[in-house]
Amino acid sequence: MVTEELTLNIGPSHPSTHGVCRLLVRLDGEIVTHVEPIIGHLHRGIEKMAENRTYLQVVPLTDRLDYVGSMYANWAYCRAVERLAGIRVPERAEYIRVIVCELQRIASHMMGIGSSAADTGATSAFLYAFAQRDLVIDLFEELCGARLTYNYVRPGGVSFDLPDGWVERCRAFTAQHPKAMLEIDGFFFGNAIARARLKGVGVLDPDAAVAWGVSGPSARGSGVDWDLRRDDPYSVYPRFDFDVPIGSNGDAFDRARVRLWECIESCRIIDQALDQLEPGPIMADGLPRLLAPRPGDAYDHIESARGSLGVYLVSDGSPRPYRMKVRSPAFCNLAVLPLIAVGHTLSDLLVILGSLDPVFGEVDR
Amino acid sequence: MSSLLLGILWGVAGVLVIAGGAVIGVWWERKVAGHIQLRYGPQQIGPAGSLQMLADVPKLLFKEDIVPSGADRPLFKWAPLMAFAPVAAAMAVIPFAAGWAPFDTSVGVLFFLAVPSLEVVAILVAAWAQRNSYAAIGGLRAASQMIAYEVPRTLAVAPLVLLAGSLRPTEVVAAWRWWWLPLLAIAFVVYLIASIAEMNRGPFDLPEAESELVAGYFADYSGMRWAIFMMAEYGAVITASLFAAATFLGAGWPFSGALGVVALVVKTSVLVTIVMWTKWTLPRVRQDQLLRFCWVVLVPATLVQLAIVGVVLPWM
Amino acid sequence: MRIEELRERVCAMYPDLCPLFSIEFGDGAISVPLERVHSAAADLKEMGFDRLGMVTAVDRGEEFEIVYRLQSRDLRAGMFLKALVPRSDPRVPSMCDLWPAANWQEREVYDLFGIVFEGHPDLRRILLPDDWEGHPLRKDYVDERIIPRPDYI
Amino acid sequence: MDVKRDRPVVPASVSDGPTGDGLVAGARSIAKGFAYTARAGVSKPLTVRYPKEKLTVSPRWRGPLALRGVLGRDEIPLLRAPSYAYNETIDGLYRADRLPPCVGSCPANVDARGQAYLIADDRVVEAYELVRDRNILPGVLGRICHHPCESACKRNFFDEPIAIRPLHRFAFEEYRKVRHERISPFPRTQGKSVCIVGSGPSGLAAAYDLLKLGYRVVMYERERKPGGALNTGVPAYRLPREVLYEEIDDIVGLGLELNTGVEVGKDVTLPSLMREHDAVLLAVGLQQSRILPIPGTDAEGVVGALEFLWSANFKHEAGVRGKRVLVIGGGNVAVDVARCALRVGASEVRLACLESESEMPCHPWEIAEALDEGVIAMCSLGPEEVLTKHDTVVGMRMRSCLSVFDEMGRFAPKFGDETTDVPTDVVVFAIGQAPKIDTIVAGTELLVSGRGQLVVDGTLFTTSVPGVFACGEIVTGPGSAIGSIATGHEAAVSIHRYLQGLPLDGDRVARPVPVYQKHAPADTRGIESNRRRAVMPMADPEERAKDFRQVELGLTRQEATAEAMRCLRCESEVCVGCTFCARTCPDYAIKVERVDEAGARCLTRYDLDLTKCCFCGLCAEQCPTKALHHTGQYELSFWHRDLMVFDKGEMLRPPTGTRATGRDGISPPGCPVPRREDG
Repeated sequence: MVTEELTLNIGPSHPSTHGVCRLLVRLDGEIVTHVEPIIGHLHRGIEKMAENRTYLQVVPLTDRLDYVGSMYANWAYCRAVERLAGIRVPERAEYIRVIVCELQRIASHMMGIGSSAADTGATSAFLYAFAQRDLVIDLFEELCGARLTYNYVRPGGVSFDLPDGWVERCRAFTAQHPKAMLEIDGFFFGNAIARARLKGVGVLDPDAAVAWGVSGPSARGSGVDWDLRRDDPYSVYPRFDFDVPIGSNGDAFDRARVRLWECIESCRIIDQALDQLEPGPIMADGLPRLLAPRPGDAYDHIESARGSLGVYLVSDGSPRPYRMKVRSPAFCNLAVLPLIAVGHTLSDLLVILGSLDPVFGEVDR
Repeated sequence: MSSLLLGILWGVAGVLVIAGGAVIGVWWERKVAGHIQLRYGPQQIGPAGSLQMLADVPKLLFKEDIVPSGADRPLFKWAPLMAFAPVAAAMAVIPFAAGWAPFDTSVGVLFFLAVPSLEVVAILVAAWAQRNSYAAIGGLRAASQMIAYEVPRTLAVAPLVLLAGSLRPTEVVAAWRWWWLPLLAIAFVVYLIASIAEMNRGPFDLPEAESELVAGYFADYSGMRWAIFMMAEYGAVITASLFAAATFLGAGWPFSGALGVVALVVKTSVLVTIVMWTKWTLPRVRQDQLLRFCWVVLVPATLVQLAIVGVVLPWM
Repeated sequence: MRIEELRERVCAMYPDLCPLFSIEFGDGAISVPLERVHSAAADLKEMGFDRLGMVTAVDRGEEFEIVYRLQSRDLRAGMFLKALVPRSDPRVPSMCDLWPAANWQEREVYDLFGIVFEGHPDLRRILLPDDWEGHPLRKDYVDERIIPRPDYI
Repeated sequence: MDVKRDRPVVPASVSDGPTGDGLVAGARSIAKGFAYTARAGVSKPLTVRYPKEKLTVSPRWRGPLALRGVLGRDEIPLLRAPSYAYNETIDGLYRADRLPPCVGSCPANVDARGQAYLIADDRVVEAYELVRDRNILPGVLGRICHHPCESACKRNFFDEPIAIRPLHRFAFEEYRKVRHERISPFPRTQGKSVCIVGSGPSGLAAAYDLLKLGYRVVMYERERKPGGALNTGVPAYRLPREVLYEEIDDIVGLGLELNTGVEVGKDVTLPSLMREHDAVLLAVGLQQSRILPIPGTDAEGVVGALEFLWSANFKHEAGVRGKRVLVIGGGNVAVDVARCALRVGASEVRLACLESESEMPCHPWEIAEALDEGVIAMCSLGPEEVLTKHDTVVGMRMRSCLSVFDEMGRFAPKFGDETTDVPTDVVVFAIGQAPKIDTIVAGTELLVSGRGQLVVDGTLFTTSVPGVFACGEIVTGPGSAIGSIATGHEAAVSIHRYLQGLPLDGDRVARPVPVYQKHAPADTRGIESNRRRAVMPMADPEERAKDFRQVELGLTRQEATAEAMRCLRCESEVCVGCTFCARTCPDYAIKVERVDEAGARCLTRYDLDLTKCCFCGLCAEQCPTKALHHTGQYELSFWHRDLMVFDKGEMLRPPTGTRATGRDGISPPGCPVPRREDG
């Protein structure tokens, strides 16, 4: 029997490409024989734009990198600026940053788990995850007035102090969240169909994960025990006691479930941070509005919900960055897709893409 | 002449029942899905959003009827009706009460099993006519899935026929006794699962899997033609549930007369709700898992059921 | 690993390049001549830098500076590897044979800077459309669609 | 609920799910799924029912932009209140987040914003009188104040602070020309009289407030000229005495009965004053220099700072001509002594202090000026012994000091082993002052502590005897002139309440002390020179170190007006056209068309383009006056249908003109751009 390969363009506008990604797929029946992600549909040239803006003006741009986890890009950028300009961030601001970023991790992972569920057709599990995400977003709205692009972490600190009663509401959230996660765990990850769909799908070898620069939960699902919060500690993370969940099979199931357990661990970190939080300033003293760091280059990275998010800044001494480069984890993670998706069916391809949890604002920049 | 007129009348009535059922079904499904997902579902138009579909139907009617430029125009236009016709036809043989069906024929059960299967032709036609890769994949998935699930579905109905000793649906209803319920439990469950697969609903909605194929075999349909596909799907849900309620669950039992009709409607509604509940609970299976489930689980289960009935039969 | 320790190990490996190892803002960086960049990267990978975190370039006028960020889990350290590339003939050996991670990152640098990576398996534009003219992150890139900054800013 | 106890434990590997695989387990998991969705189906939904349950929006929600106020055309509120209600006004503003940082950080809450506004509006005399209400000696403080207001100025964020102190001085110079017309005695409406001992800044402040309230005020001063420490202590190169005497003359003109050359305790006694007057205020200050109890301090050539300054100021001769002088201490008084020593002819002046260079308690600009003039600073050295020969100073043994403060920030110096001998002829101790009140309180029941200090309530300024109050440095210890003035105001309020029979505290609002952060110098590169702070002209260091002429030469009228116009009028909700919003907008959504001429800060138009706005909120945060703010509209309309219509007056302007321009499209007063007739 002679068969002909079917070429299929998935995207750039498709329900399951998590943004505007185009997958050029060749199918033999339902089996994927070739896949090539074609990116750049959301390329806005943020790195070029940053060269034309002052250091403060770049912060809102970083919001728009990873729009599911704005706080991370804010923070990574601010850390690079602080390193470059030698700014010492007050302790309270560091704690607030940790708290909001762990909340952001929960919000972002809810998106990741939810999209894993939605890709397999479990729409309800998707919405159960999103209900939790909404609670986080409500906390953020109270904090900084925005629900998506926060512009909250600034060079030198954070833009607002915690409003009255926020700490209690945050504690109420972390109190109920692990339970909700365990329910989703039982409901979705325990479901026979979901397990059949996710297990053994898109297996990523740990060595390949390291070589391809995959980081974050996507790599930890493969058993790569690498978390910047623990292994290259920054900010006040050394003061917290938390575990890093690891998978062993490296399939879509492990990647998604690592995210789920990370949310529970994030709650632990948030509780400890709230316990240790003390009153104080939230912005570094004597910070000029027009930063002009001395010439040089600095790189700083943090563990975002997608992996190690780095910002490389070059200053020429003027008030504007000479060059800004964002090392986006989603970009590096996505590159591994052809490696792990070929040989699976079309249905699995989208599950695998979803399990890498790319956000195309960050991939394309 | 009068029988022809009566036939046309029954036909119109059947279409209206299916259309009305689809309208209510869509609203009900949205409410069920909403509450399962911690939402409210429609609630703006009418009490609890019950008139939502009255607003949606005119919208669909007035939408532009788009035919893709590369499509096979006649087939593209006729495919929705081809999908709808078998569902409407299947309505004809359903025994609404003991001894009464719109079209009471001696091979009614066979008719009910065979005619809705023709829908696969319509789906293939629609998929082919669109000249769309997604639709083609969806159509092919539908073909393999529907043909495969014919087998367990037919085998699940076979014990009924054995027990009743007749292929005439009204006689099946008349012969029904309450102890058939525990006896035919396996057949009932298999019938329900196979029917869900037959009507391409979650967790077996691979042909129209929205996260993979956007909308599958009706990806390029819009407006009323798309609505007819939806109507055919809801019609299939309703007819399959009606048939199950009438034959497996004893139609109007334990009542008779008007109360019996009410009981039938209630049973059907419960079955429809279970179908919806299933969709909003379970993830979608993959094509190979779907077929393996059919041959490895469902078909042996029906064979076991047949054996049980075979053991019981001499005692009757 | 502390940065001074790292510096000693790198210096032990490359005594001649030791003066080129600089520590700035708490990060180590070694600048090597372009022709040695690939062998240096291979040696550093041997030393334990198992991850290629980032490949990027900076427009330094007459030259491009190509910057590799290496990351090591075992050493718990990160460092820069830098080299200057002449603007007139921007050719750099590709790192794809050492780290597949370089694949897309080098495509991005090629796309935005026009630096050619020799030995790259699939050097095409990645972010911009294939028919795009110019390389936007070069400082001399002009595009009439870029709105000039208002004068009071 | 204890969360930590029932928190689940991370599995070693997440690969094993909650249930195993297999047909039975699979069926059970699916049944569990059905149970879960059924439970969710009957539970209360989480979403909000629109529109029955309206959503609330975070107060920090960033909506579209609106610009309030018209470039300098709106009157900004001047802080005017009777002295007894002033604190309340300030407190109210502070609570409403509407207190300008300069006012908040001034101990006496001088309305520096209003001063700048009035000077820019060419109402200099009014500005002087506004300032004098709180800072009773603007001309004096305009020369010597340590200006905490400037350290808090919001302009620090952007470039350099407003020159508030030089503006005080400028206002005085203008006022001086018309002062005879402006002074008339306050009407005496109260039948009671108050006696004030000491004519220093705190006493004068209390006198001014009490005169204004209608009391008779009698003041006694030991020296022949009034002014207290301003007269005896402050060197003349910083404060020409005629300025001080003129300003005190003005207060005398307002009704003060000033008796100079009368020493209380010797010429008159305190008990008799207490009998004569309804209340007595002790504002005697600190009269004694502290000298360390180390060997050799009784030798000839060891003097205290106050004595040294007194003779230097009045005799221009302190017996150090041609000699080497070593000043011990790192405060402002020590710097004054050192600079005076230069002026009275010392051949070499050294300054030795315990603190390191960055910790020196004196103001950085003071030590910088001293170093310019040739003073040699020796830091981190503690005095150990005065070296003497035949009872005459020949040098000083200094021990190195490792740290001055302990971890808690308390004064606890740690010394090293190293010692150095500094050869010198005169040692001046400028390590602080102490009160000397034994002769004054003789014959009264006033309590004096073991260390010779008067027992005073620090907030109400009452002493142990009803009707006797105290204020100034005798209460606070060595401090600034403006701090003393603040205590004078407070003491006057206490006296007023005492004389009116009101409870002394009661509903009285304590003086709020807002803490504003101090700023590092901003990057001023690329900032146009006409936006920079006016530079105070200074006398040449070589020349000025020779005599007691003034070092700071004062601003010209043009410079002062331009400087006043730099004021951002913080928290006034009036746009001043600083363009900081446009400068900070990352999307260039705020367009400013500006008339760019020398000295101009006149803007013609602000366009707020919401189609470009990304709602980052930076502009409104940057706005120093809070004139630019976010309105609660636009996206809110998605659920509040009644707000769907934009209020155009609040939001975007038509393309032909904006509210920021004003009705007639002209620029603010004082702007040297020709006005158009109509816009």
